[in-house]
Amino acid sequence: MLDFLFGQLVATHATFDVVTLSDRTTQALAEDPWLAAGYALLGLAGVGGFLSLLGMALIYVERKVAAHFQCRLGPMRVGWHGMLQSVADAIKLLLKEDIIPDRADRVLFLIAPVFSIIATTLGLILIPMSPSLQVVDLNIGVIFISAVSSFGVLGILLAGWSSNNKWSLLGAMRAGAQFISYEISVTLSLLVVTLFAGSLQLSEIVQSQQDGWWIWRGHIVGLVAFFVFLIASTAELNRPPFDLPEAESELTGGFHTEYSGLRFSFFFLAEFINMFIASALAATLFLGGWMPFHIGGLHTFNGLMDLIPPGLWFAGKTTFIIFLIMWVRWTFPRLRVDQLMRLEWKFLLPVGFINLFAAATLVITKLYFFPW
Amino acid sequence: MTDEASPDNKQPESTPPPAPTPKPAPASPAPAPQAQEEQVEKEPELPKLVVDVCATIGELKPYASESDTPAVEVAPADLVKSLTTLRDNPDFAFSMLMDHTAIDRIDDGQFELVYRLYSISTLSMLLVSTKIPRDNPVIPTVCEVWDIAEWQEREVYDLFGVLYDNHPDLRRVFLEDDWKGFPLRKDYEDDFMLTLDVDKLR
Amino acid sequence: MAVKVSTLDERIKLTDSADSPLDTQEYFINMGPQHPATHGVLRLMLKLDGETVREVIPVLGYIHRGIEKIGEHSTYRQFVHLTDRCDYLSAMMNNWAVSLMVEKALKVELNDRIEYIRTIMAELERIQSHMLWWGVLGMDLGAFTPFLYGFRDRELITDIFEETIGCRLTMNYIQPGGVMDDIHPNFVDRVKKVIEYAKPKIDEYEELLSGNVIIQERLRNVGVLSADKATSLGVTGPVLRASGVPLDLRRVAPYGVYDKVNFEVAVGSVGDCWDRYWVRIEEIRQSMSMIEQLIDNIPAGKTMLMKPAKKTVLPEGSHYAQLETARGILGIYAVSDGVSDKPVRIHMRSPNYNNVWSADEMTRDSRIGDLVANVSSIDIVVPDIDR
Amino acid sequence: MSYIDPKKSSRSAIEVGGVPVNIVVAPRGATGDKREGLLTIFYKSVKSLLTGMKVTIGYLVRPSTVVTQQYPENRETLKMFERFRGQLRLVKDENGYMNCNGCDFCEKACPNGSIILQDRRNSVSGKSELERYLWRLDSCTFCNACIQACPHDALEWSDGFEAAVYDRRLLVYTLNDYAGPPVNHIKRFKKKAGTPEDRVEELLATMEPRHQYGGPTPLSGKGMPGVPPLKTD
Amino acid sequence: MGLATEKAPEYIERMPGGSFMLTRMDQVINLARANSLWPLTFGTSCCAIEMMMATGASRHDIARFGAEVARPSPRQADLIIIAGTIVKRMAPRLRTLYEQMAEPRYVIATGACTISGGPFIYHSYTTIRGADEIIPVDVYVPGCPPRPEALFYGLLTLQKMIKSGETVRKPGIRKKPVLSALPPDVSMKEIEAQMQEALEKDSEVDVEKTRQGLKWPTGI
Repeated sequence: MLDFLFGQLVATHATFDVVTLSDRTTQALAEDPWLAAGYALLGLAGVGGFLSLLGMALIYVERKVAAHFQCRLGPMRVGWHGMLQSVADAIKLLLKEDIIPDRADRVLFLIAPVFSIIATTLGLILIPMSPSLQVVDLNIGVIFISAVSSFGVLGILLAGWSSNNKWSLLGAMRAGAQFISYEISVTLSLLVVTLFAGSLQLSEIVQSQQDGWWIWRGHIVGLVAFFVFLIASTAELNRPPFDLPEAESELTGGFHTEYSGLRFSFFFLAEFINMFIASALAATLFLGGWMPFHIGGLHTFNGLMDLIPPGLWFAGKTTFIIFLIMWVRWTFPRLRVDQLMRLEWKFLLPVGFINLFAAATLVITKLYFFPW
Repeated sequence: MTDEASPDNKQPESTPPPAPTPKPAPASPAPAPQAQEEQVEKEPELPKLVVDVCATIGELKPYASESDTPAVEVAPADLVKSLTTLRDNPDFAFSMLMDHTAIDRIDDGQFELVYRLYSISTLSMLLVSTKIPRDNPVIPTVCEVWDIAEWQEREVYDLFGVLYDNHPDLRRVFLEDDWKGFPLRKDYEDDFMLTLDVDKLR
Repeated sequence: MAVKVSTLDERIKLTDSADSPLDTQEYFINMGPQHPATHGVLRLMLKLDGETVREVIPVLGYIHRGIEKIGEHSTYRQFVHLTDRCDYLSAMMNNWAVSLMVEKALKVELNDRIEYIRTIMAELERIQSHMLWWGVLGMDLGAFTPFLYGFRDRELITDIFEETIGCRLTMNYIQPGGVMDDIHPNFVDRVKKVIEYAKPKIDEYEELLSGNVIIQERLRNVGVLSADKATSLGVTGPVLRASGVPLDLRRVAPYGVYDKVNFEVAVGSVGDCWDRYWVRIEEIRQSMSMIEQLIDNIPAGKTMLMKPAKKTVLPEGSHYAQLETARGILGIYAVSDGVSDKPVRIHMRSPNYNNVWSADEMTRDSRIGDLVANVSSIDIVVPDIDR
Repeated sequence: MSYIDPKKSSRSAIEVGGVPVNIVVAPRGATGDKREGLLTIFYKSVKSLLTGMKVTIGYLVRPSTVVTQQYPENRETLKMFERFRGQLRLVKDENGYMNCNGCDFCEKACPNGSIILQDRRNSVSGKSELERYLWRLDSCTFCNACIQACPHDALEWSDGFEAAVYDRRLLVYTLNDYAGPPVNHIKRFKKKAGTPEDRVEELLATMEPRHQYGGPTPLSGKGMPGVPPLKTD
Repeated sequence: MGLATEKAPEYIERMPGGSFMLTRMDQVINLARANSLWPLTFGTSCCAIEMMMATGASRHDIARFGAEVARPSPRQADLIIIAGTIVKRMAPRLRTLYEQMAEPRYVIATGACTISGGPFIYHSYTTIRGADEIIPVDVYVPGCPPRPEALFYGLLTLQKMIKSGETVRKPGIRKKPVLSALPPDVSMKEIEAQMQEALEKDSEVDVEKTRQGLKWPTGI
């Protein structure tokens, strides 16, 4: 069972074997159906538990980090240094009265948060956290993630529409416009990496970085794509400085203004899980995912790096990007809605396109391999 | 002011039970003596600004009562015209309507409306006062002269019930639209309002 | 009666102009009275066309407490403590305005100690007010951290107040005839320490917000108020100065000891949010330099020249005094009958009441986000508008 | 589109209404010929963003900058300023006698009737004295007017700020521990020539204890027309 | 959601011997609620600044209590800290805000204006004399404005109340009688008499008895 955490540690870095949970299930199905059922159950429970635990942890971390950015302490009184603060919040939200406004469109109002959380969960199962910690490894992984994350905005739109509140509607419309715009940039920067790696499968993209991560192996192109991805996906996440759909000082909470209790917590949770997915994706595509820090050719060095388990590499990289996003959030003011659009259509989109062409050129000329 | 007759010098222990008076009690309605003397001295001389303004604009007269700023009076009918001149005349250039409010002179049956003009170029201030009857409080608006007048007049309407002719948007500003009465009038009555009567509290 | 009185419902009626199906329809939306961006209970009716604000109609009165009516039933000394509750961020200056009015009317000559203390206190109050405004502006524009930095530094100034006065916000300190208490023995040291601490912090503010390109984009050429329009709208204070009119009563009509200190009046050139922003930041610096000039030279003397328990009767007639608060010119207008120790009429010419109406002029045909920036850059305190 | 350097303000001296005024004019972005190129602006913009991030990370990595005081935990060490206006109390001497003789000055000075005094005539000395000193903490504005007006230094502030309660009526305090003569009445009565000891005893016997929460709220609102009442249990 | 917790105590009583877990559960729920009070961003005047000092400012930092998540929408808030004067025009809005909140909801009234009308009790034609005439108030924090520490003490008082089982309160129903919100068959006078009685009972002291254990010395 240890290989779940460490992968199959081998001396030469070239042979990480990718075994996903779905693979295990399929294999086991032939031999022992009970084992297969066990794996499937493990996957379900794992994803569900991971989802809520991760959400609570991220919320706690965000509150603590924000507090220390601001010279204060943050939650201190529930558990040691407020560790259980998120638990208290979760219990409270769970047991809070559930209000459905009188004039709201009842059905849509009820399913909107479920949309959000489902989209999030679907994204989560594709992330390769270590060679053997991945639920499904689709061969069109990148496209799939991109597709299901767009699904989430449907939830937001529905929430805004069904609340029968002008602020909510305004927020939802903003979210829709923002999401559609920035999705282009995200896809463009994803394409750069798929061009480099020659695959849409996330595990293969990770494998392709065994001589170096795309962020530096792709010359400037990889770096630019990384930053474009980071900016655009922050915008997709509705995180400050792009939090216009829920801008507190403008729209009093935007699309989720009318939501209370558990349903509100779905949105809350989805927001933080989405942040994790975006960070994990950035880490996977540009920073090598679970792939240790390798420099092509330096076998001793690479071997040393392999001693650190891939799961830790993944966690470290993701944490770093999450921290980056939080850091940006607690520093910058928000953009105005037209500036947001201008940033996308006049800056990020041209940059993305040029970058894609440059990437294509690099791939054709094989310059990107950069072997030293 | 001086410090004579401080309560410290009295013997407050000997206060009578019902309502001990705090001090030698100027129960007689008389203002402080110094102030009275100064008023007598001040009255004859008029500030230069008032003289100038009255000389230029015929409708204006020096202010009849006491004021610490240069003040003039005008009839309601001439108000807009003279205020426009005061604003446009480069000698005065009262480009700012600092303040506009009303005083309820209930004994005279009049509202006194006060326009406080301020000139940024000469840094002088002029008080223009006009009086309208209490039972028919209508006066032309000066919205055309200064933009802010629109809202200052709305405030006066809200609290005093002065009606402004030709005002573009005359409605209450602080109180609800269906509020009865005008609270800053002296004869305003309200069940909701409580009066502080120290003796009654016991 | 020929004069027509309208109501709010009539005012917000939409003109149905959607003739062709391609026309967009305007709609009204309510911002406030409970809204994070309206700084209390200001209510703004917005006529929107999509995201574009066509008209802003401030609806006031959600904290109208009838202070002028209460003032007619209280003595001047009691009225001072009511002014604390109007513009609570310029409480010192409000107190000072009433005191100034009473002292002018009674021709009380104050000694230098009182004037020095008052000036230093007022400038400290101005600094803390601007610091708070800076933080709140950051929060309104979506940056939460400046809010806390502003509050963190402001807290040190409230400590100064608390040490000398015992209160942090509504102090009732400057009284007709002097100040309530003499300054605390630690006062001078503490003020010096705070100024020393706060100076680099202002640079840090600039690094964090002023220099930030997003803030500049959010503020520049947003909510332009021309000098003519500003004068006609009667706005005062930093808002007027940002439009390029260097009207600062501290300089042009000095009271207190402002004629003994050197300082520069910060003005803008365009009258947009950026100018208003920068003017306030510069005013913090100027206030600090003023305090530095004054703090070592506080002369000795009595701190209260009028007996508090003595009946204060103003001479008959109208009395007016004005001064520059953190938000503009505050005028106290009192009419006395010469007999009673209570005024016949007392009126506050509050800077915020005049300033708030410029929001419409600034915001027309811009975005909701700009509205938030505009309202924030006017720096309103709602209880002072409503009184 | 340009970048404004907030430090680049310009200074000049002008005259307003005959008064010389030194002004500082707010910086604006470079325009016209001095306009910067796009790359310069981009560079400056990115730099400005990074500067901001440097400031915030500076606080994160230095835990010593945390200024938080943890109130309930630091309760033992928490010290208010000596002039802090926490709660009003009557000054008592070391024997527990108060200075206040119920002279009413504070009640008159109070702007909103937060102080309500009842006095009575002492049956022994025949002097007026305090019966009950009601202080409405629920409406007190801590304006210090009472203390300022008091001719006997009978009032002072204490630093207790923990006064939160579940019921508003508990915020009406009786400040005096007893109803009876103040300390200087007693002193004077004793000094009066030929006062026998039992007369003093008799005077002291007129003192009656008073409980802290001493009276009904003297004022209760009348509700508000237009707002329907809430249901009660 | 609200329904389940409202019904919970009844189940507990019906379960012979099995109530332990649910009571424990109840305690946990109360603890969670007490430690996760998200306030509504609502402030009308001066007290709001001190409230912001408490909630926002780093020096005091209400985040330690888990209460820094100020929600602009009443739907997601648990707690209104009424900070500042409530006037007639605002009162219906305050009621609306309260009604929009989801149960369980708590109210803290800070400052003199909110508790009683403060400096504006007399001669004011708009000020409501006490926010408890509009909505039920759980904790009163006096002061003008109260220090942040005083507000924290109020918050702790509220937490104490929640922990001791105030979780189950029917929506819209207030516990304490307030003069304006009388049931139809009770007259104002009765309530006043009750109050008088209660308070007099509270302050009733046996003079003779107290004199025997005299606090102050008889000699001087």
